[in-house]
Amino acid sequence: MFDDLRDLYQEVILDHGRKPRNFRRLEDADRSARGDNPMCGDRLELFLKLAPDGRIADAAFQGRGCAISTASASLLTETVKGKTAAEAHALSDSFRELAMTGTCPHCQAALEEEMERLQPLSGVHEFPSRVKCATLAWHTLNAALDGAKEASSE
Amino acid sequence: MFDDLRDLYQEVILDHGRKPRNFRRLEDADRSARGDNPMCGDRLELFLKLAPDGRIADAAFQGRGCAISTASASLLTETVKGKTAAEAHALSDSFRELAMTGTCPHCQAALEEEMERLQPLSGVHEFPSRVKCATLAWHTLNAALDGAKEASSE
Amino acid sequence: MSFDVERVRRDFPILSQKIRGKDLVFLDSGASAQKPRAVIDAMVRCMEERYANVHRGAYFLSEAATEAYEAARLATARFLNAPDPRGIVFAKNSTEAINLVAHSWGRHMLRPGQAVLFSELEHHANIVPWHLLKEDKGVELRVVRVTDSGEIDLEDLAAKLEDGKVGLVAIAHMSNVLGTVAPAERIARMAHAAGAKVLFDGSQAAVHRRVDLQALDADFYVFTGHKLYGPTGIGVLAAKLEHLERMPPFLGGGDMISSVTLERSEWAPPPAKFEAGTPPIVEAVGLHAAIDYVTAIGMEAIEAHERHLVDRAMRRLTDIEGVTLLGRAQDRGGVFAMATDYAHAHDLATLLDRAGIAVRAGRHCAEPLHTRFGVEGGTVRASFGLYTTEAEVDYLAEALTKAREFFA
Amino acid sequence: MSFDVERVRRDFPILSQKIRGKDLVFLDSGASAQKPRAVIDAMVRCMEERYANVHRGAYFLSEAATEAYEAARLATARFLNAPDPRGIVFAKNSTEAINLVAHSWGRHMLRPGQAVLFSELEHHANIVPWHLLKEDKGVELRVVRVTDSGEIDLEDLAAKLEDGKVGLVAIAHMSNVLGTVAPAERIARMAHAAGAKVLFDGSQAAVHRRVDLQALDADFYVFTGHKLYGPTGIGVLAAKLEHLERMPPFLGGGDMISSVTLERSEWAPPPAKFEAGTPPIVEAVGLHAAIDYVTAIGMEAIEAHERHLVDRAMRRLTDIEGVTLLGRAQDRGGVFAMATDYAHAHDLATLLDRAGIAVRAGRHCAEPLHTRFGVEGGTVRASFGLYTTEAEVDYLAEALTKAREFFA
Ligand SMILES: Cc1ncc(COP(=O)(O)O)c(C=O)c1O
Ligand SMILES: Cc1ncc(COP(=O)(O)O)c(C=O)c1O
Repeated sequence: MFDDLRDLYQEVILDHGRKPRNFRRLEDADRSARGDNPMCGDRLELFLKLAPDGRIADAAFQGRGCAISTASASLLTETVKGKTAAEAHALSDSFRELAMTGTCPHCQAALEEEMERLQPLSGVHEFPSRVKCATLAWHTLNAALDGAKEASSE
Repeated sequence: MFDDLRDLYQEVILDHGRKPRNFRRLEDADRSARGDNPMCGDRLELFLKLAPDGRIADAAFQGRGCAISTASASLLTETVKGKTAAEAHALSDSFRELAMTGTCPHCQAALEEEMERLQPLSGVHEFPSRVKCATLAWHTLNAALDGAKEASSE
Repeated sequence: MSFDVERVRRDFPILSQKIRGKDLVFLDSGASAQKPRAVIDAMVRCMEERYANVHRGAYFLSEAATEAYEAARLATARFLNAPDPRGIVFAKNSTEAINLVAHSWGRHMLRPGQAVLFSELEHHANIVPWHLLKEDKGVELRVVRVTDSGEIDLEDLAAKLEDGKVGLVAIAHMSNVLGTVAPAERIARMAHAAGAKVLFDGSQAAVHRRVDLQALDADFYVFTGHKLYGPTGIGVLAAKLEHLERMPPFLGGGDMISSVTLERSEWAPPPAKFEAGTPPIVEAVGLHAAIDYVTAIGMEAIEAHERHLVDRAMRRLTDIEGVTLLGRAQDRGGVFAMATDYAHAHDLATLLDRAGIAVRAGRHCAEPLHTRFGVEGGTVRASFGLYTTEAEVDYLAEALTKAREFFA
Repeated sequence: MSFDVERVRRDFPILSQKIRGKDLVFLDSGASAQKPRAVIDAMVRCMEERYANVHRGAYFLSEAATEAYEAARLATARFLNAPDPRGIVFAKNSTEAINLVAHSWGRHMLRPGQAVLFSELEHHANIVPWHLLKEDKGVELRVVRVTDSGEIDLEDLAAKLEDGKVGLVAIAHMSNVLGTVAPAERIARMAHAAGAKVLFDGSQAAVHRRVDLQALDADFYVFTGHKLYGPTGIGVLAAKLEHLERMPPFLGGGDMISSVTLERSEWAPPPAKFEAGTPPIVEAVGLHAAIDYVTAIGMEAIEAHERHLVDRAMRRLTDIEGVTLLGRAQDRGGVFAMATDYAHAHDLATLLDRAGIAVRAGRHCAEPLHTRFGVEGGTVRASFGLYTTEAEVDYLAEALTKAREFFA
């Protein structure tokens, strides 16, 4: 009945959806932002700890959402660690292109490995109403990096 | 080009439209009411003078309107003279049926002569948007008889 | 007349569509219903043969359009058994109709110290306008509780009416989440006895039951065209004429005035006073066709068909592992909101979509109700229309069972 | 591309109708335009193949409908060369769009002591909302004079802006009675220089000319679907995003909030904030098709065609005995209001109807303008669309001549 959905709900997504990594508050976060998708009620809060050189030393999140938004946030916290703000922004842009189109031909070679890890989320591009689930955490990342307090993936 | 319109604009209508009878204020009117057709901007004021026995001793009107509403008001002032309030109401009901349907099979025999005079206005029933032009004065007559101050043929 | 659902389905062109290669199983009629050919055709005919702006036009097409528009008003009045067609105002949807009441009646007829009362199960359309009114005018808002089985708590209602300060009771005639049908006549009597007016949000109810405004004695009743198998862009406010006569206008513009100078305006009598600007002409014609369509089938036949579906759904959807139904009201219609222990509503809806099943996921514009039932994350909602079949209900049950395996 | 009016006419099914045995000569497009097959078909296709409620639906039909609805917004933004599609709000008509600005912006952004300025030639839709605002909030209203030739008196405008108290200038981009096209860029510059915002009522203008919101630098611009060969039930408010962001919502309900509790609501960002309830989905699809239709023909080609018609009408209608044209603005579109010395407007319209000619009689929702020109009894108005032909203009002129004989 649902076999062709294995493209969207790959095992890694279901796994991160069920057991999100870095799912906690960072009490000593340097940056944080709340993300809100009013259309489906997903909400999350993202926390970033910065190293003295400005790189992201730690990332974590809390909130509620569907498997896709949770997995996306979980993978985000894993892939942004060690990145500069500029690199994180670039990764965010690349991811959003991936989610919307299924590929990212212009993506920076430097981010190849990270994009590989995010690849399982690319199936979402066939589901327009779900793209926002996948990108919510990344909008929130941008907001946190820019010092804004709220993001919306509407 | 307009030949078939002679049904609606019979000579008597054009004549009463151009030269309305009893087109004046009755300064000593016992009853008066204003009629308003906001949809086309027609407005008139109807005046009644009552005899000691309650019959309509005199009727007159003022205002502006199209040929149909003017002719209808003009014919009204001529036909209601000498009527009791009840007769005038009955005439008004009959006229409105005539204007809406083109005939008045149930009309009182007693009013036959008056209905005959009003017959030229029966063509209006084929023009739904113009029926209100023809009935405005009669709505106003009812209002005046009932002691109301305003009528609307909307 | 016996109700033949297969014949009814043939009236709806969209139902023969394949979705991603699967038969469409459309279970989102509560959000918006599909349109029968009769409605589509009526709109097309209006635009191809009888279209012009209404009112003021002294020519054939405008007269024809005006007649069609006013005929829709008469048909709507008959459909609701409204006491007077002049109490029927066409708005753009239910939401605008309720806002009209809040703005015009609420701002001008409620006295300081009075309260507006609604319930926990209301759609946002029957909550947010009162929030806006409160901000603007400072009226008090009171919220009637909903019982665990999903019914309006009438004891709580009685208690909250007791001090006589409630000016308006605004309640959903049928819940768009729980399916609960409110005991409207009783609520209206309670409200009136306490000196309050009553508004029913009939957006859901009017689709599934015969509504009798005279029996209800409702002061205000609203519904929306697109849920009644009619077009988008049209909604109905049915009000007692005495209220409309006293209410100031809401929107200002053409057709709602009797005279305008540069300094001031005078209002036309209702319903014109509340229909500023060019009305939804083609939509009124479509709504009329929709009313004729359901009336020809018969609201009783529709209700009976849906009752079968509801009974079957109550049997089939209640024993699926991991699926919890919200609400179990005695008197209910074909709307089922479900929470599962195995998937987020959104993921489940996507899954069902792949099986051809259209359901809605989220909080269905009833966030407080989801909070009340502890399902902030949302539910999946299946809602039935007159074209829904027992086989579709069974297929949904089967899919919910298989979905559990998928996410396991 | 050369403009072939005969080919264009074949796109409009209604134009081949006979009216009382005569060819239809539809000269009431200013009240509402006829619909091309492309618009009708797009609406039918939406209802037969791709219909569901928009937003929140995680299934195929709802995604398709949402995409179509949002595509209409993008198309509208492109059509107006708006700076940002999020500044495009779908309302039910122009009237609602202006009321939205009056309610939400007017009530909350105008400071005490500020004034709203409009002109003598406005449609009631751009007068009555300001009357209502004045009643509610006590703002001052200022009215700019119209010259005898029917143009906005710019000296008077300058004088009335001078004290810097005007908060909003609200002007018809094109008059629905005189045909006058206002010098909108200049007015916008004058308004801005005086510290005022500017709203253009583009209900007529957007149909006949290319509108460039970025060039105009308009704060608010409204138009209405049904005059642009699109459906009834949809209108457009195009606003600068910065205004929409600061404005409180107008109607409350579903889809315009980001969260609702029983006590309070939080608003969604624009445009959602201003689109409470189920929007005009099918109508948006129809409007999109209408925009595509006129864009494919080309607004410049349409304007050029109509300029020919206007020139011919100016020649043919000005030398008929007993007929007086209202207004002779330099820059004008195809709208001609006429008073005669031989018949009341209503009688004349009925007469013309018998010749197959559809014109409007009355004051065209512009009572103050009729008072200004001393024609309280109303005028007969002929208004052109892209399907209007020179032969129709000639036929009208001939009918007006013969009408004089009829009433003589
Ligand atoms: C100049 C002008 N403004 C506003 C309107 C109102 O448009 P609508 O009736 O669609 O709201 C019209 C048309 O009636 C108009 O011509
Ligand atoms: C109970 C209820 N009230 C109000 C509404 C709002 O209807 P609309 O969106 O047509 O204004 C709905 C549907 O969305 C509803 O189910």
